[in-house]
Amino acid sequence: MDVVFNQVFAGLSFASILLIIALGLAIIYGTMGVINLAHGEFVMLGAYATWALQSFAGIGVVTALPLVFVAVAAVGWIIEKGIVQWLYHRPLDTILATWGIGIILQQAIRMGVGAESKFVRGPDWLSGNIEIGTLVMSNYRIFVIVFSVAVLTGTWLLMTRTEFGMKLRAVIQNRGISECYGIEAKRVYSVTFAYGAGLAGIAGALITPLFSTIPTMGTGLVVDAFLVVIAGGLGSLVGTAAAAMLIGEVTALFSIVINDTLGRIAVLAGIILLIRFRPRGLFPADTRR
Amino acid sequence: MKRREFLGRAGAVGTMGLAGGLSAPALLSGVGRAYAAGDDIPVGLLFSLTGAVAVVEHTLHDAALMAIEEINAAGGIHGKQLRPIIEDPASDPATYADRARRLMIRDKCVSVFGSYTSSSRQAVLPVAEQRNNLYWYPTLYEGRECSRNVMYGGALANQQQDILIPWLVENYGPRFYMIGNNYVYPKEENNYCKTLLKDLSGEVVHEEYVPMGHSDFSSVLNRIRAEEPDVIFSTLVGDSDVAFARQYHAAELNPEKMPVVSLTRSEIEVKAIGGEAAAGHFSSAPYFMGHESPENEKFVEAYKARYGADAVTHFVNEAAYFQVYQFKNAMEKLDPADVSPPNIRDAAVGMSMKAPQGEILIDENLHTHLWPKVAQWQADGQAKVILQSEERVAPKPYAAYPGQECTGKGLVKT
Amino acid sequence: MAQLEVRDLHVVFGGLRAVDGMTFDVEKGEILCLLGPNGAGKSTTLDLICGKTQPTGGSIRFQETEISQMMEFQRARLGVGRKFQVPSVYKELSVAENLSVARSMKPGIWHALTAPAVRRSKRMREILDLVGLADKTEEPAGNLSHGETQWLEIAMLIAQDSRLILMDEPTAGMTIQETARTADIFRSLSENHTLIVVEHDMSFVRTVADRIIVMNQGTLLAEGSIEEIEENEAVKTAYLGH
Amino acid sequence: MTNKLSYDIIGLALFAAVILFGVPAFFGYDGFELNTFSRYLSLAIVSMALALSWGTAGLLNLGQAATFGMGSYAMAMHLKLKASGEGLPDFMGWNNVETLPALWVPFHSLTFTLLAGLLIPAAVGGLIAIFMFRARIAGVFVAVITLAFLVAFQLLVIEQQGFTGGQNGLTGLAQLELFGWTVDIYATSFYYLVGICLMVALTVGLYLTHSKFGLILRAIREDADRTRYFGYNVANYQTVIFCISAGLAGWAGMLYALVLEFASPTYMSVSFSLAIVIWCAVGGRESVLAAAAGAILVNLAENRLSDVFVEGWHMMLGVLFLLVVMFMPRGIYGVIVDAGRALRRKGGGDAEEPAYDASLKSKQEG
Repeated sequence: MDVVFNQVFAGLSFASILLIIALGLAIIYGTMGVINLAHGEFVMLGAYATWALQSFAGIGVVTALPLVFVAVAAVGWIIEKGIVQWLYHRPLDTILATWGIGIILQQAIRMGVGAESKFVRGPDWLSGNIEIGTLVMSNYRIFVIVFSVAVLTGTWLLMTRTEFGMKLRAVIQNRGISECYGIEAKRVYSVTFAYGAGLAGIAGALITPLFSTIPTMGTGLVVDAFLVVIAGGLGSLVGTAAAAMLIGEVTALFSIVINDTLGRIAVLAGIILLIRFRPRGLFPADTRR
Repeated sequence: MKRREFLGRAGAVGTMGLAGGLSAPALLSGVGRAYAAGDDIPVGLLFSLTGAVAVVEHTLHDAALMAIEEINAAGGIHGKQLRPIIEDPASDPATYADRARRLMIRDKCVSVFGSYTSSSRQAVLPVAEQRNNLYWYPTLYEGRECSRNVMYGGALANQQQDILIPWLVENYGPRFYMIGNNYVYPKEENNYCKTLLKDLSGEVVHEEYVPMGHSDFSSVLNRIRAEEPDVIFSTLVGDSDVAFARQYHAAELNPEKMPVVSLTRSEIEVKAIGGEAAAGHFSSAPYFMGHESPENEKFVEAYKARYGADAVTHFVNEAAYFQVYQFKNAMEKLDPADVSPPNIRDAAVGMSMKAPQGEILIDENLHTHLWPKVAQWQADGQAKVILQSEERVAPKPYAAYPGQECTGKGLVKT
Repeated sequence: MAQLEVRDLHVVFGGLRAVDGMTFDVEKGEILCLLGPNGAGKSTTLDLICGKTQPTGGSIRFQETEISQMMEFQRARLGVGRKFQVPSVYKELSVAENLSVARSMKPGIWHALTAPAVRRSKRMREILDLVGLADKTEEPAGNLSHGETQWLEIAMLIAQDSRLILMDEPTAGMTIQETARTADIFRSLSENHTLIVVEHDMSFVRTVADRIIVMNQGTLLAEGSIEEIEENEAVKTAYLGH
Repeated sequence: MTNKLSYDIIGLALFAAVILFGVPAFFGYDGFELNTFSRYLSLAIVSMALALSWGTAGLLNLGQAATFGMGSYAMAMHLKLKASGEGLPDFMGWNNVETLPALWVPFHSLTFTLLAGLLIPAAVGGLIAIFMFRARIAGVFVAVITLAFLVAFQLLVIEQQGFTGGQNGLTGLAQLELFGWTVDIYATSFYYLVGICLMVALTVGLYLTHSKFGLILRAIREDADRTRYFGYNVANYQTVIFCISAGLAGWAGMLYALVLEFASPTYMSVSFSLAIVIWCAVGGRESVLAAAAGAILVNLAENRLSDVFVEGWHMMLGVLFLLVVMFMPRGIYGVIVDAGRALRRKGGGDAEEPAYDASLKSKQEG
């Protein structure tokens, strides 16, 4: 029974990481319909940015977060301006183009920084665990969970309470009409893409102390994050959060009932079925695209 | 069809590999030439310089190349220089097969040195056997193979575990938790460990395999907490091992109570893990960088001089290094007119030499007699050897399977 | 027996009763025009008949077969053809290819696997002559002018040879001459085909309609000949806003 | 149309001449070079198979590698059984499998194997297709579902070591015996075997694209709903092309396993699957000939350039691919078609053929 509680926590921890990655992806996909296969590489860039800040400037992971966000968002902005914006009318081709971007980013890191795993220290003040009976929770993981909820809330506020959010939703509803009202859809798209990339960067910064920092670290995560987005429903933040939770917990629980691999296969199969029978996801947003 | 003959470390230079291409003096074309009938001796280097296993294989490449250049600097073999032909199989089995063909068929190499993973060796094997060439494989592996075309330089299960397991049971206890990546090496090592544990009345409290590259070990650590084993017996490789070690450390589990004992963790993984997180855990291997011997001192010094002060040597690149010397010794025994892969193989059998780990010997089954050691990792990223086998241990590729033996005539079933 | 019998047809979209109890018959060879203000449910009625939308209640019988639960392609095979409001030809395909797709007497895969992409038949020639596209057969439809695109679409309907053709504003964007020519074609079509047409252009309706149904808020408001409708008080109130 | 058909026939003839006569002569019938080339030819088959579903029907199948892998495993299973004689394949013993799994038994038969390598992938492709297309899943969702299927399938193959050899795949295979002829993969005859397989596949592909079936698929690619109102059962059409494409991929996989003498789960990796997409896109997805040529060209370039630009090669591939997607969405084929048209316009003026520029705007998913 103890294992079950610990697994629930592990699932929550995995879900929180998935959530931050998926949020950026969900916003990009929900707004522009772009399947961004380079998203995993944005996560990777975030991790490397954190590593660079720590090893060359002595900045800790938590302090680095805003800097990493800005840095990766800038990369995202450039990529949107230079490449992605020309492909909005060809959604299938964005899959291919962003895959190409992913290869290039990975290779750039490999050639510039090296292929070997980099070491990033977690913050000292978050080391250690909280123990409640047999339940052991790592402080750092708790921090990641809290932080992901904060990011979710922040994004929600941004979407619903700010002028930018209003414009964004207007563009999602109907690009043509929004432009008639003087909203520059192109600008909104660029900012949104950059914001999504920035969130991926933050995710990368948060996971480096836990995982190994290597050029391919994002590739595996992006498939999972994608399934989260699609399972959650287009452009629905609540859906994305719920799907991340669901997938995180189901993966964690399956992994004790069967094993990690079969658990993952079962989750993948479940999501395929979900897409088949609820193509608009768990919580479809009330938008007609 | 210009070919890069002599690459140096182009791959590691980090900038465009263009430098490698330009530094290639186009020597003679190898097509249509008999083995080593020319002015030099073509040998293939088949280590991934790019892709997932490049981090490890590049160090093997470096060590092998260093040995080749040392030999050339000392005048070559029978006055002929070794000509390394470098191919990059990019960590992909299909590319290994393709590049191995280039080396063995097109370039007519007398031997090819290469690769780290089992799957890449398997990919090279068909062409090595079909062309009766010789593949020098420096990595520890799962055994149960008895090819006459592969020279195995790494440790086998019996060479890694025979002294290790009794010592662990005695010092830490009999309850083992087995964790490994999901492929043949971990399964075979665990099979062998289980036969040893049976005699020592140890038990396996849990055995599990995670996919290659798996990096979230929360569930595993939860189970470890619940089971409270005496020893965590790890055959995780590469990035999975790094992630596991980090998360073990972050979870504040105690290496004094539940040490992770790894068959695969070397200096190179510890460098990525960070010394602090690796400290207190154990590895079992025939070689560690900190091993004290004159040969090793020389090896480490030369390696650092060549590849930088923070470069590390480890139990696989040590083998990649000494295998080139084994090749040289065998070649020297042969009349230059008789050079052919099978003759090199036959000349190498029974030959002994002083390697950095100690004096080693090539068995007639083409595996190597080695010096098993157990070491504990220190916070500075180095291993301290705390247990060393008193005698050289013979390789038994079928140790876990009574009734089968690999001999000089191939596999014999008794 | 009427060719098409619609009985008490309903569809609800998220609380909105888009079509609310429509009942009408269409006789073979008839041209029926559907009129009504925007949002009256005219296009939705066509959608329900051709299968684009599934009804929430009621029945649709075409040639004595209940079709309201069938898939679109099954209805099409029975002889229900549809032309949409937005011109929908295949822009990437040539004119001849468009017609070949439309000519779907044998829509099965086996036939498709054994037939060439375009078979130049006499009938095809006739249709192309009729709509004046005979010299543009190899042209991709995307390169046609707006008017030509409309003609191509009508040609495709003729090629499809459906017994019942549902049309949504076929003359939208046409010049007066083109509209007149369309009216002629419709007249000639009605010899072998039944047409239901949603149209706003009253002069066009006057020329072609055998019968008119006026819809309002999803229900049938009035039904009859053009004269009867023009006299109808309820129509005047609802439609003309008096 | 007839014009297009005659161009394609000329193209096929040229292609056949180059592959069957030009290449062997150029390499002086050298066994090693032809062996390398036969690898490209088998990859050309899987690339042209993708062009059928992606280029013709607009269904981007990112799981093409899964069906390719199935074919390669089918062939490898037969050869592994042959190599094991009366006993069990060695890796089964390592995984404590005691009796030959039922799944393996029929692969003793060569006839069964050859059929299975074609039909099992086709059936699996068909099942996925029915599953997706009955629910009218289209556009990016097809890509995502097939990608997820690929990931799950590869995980399963690696996980089930006792049946599949796991990470290492199936190695230590026997040589194929085809009607008493022992296949030597370094022989010129083997090269011709693969070359002829490619030509047959291309002929099938060209036949399909020029039939009414191909026309209906292009109509579906452009507007699936409209096509339904003409009475075509769109889901069936999509399913059939998915089946054919998967079957051809399986056939290519069988040849590939022969050429490399092992089957590996890396044949089913995401990166391999996307590599197939790259070849197809570079050559030109609209034409099966161009897609096949794309596979050969990219692989040839990789072979020649990757050891000159060790690290840079991947970067170059990424950049090349990005440029193709952005500026040459119709691939090399598109460039040739446009150039040909420009030339004719300059020369004749009357034979003007309008541009298909809008042609690749895929429909946005609703």
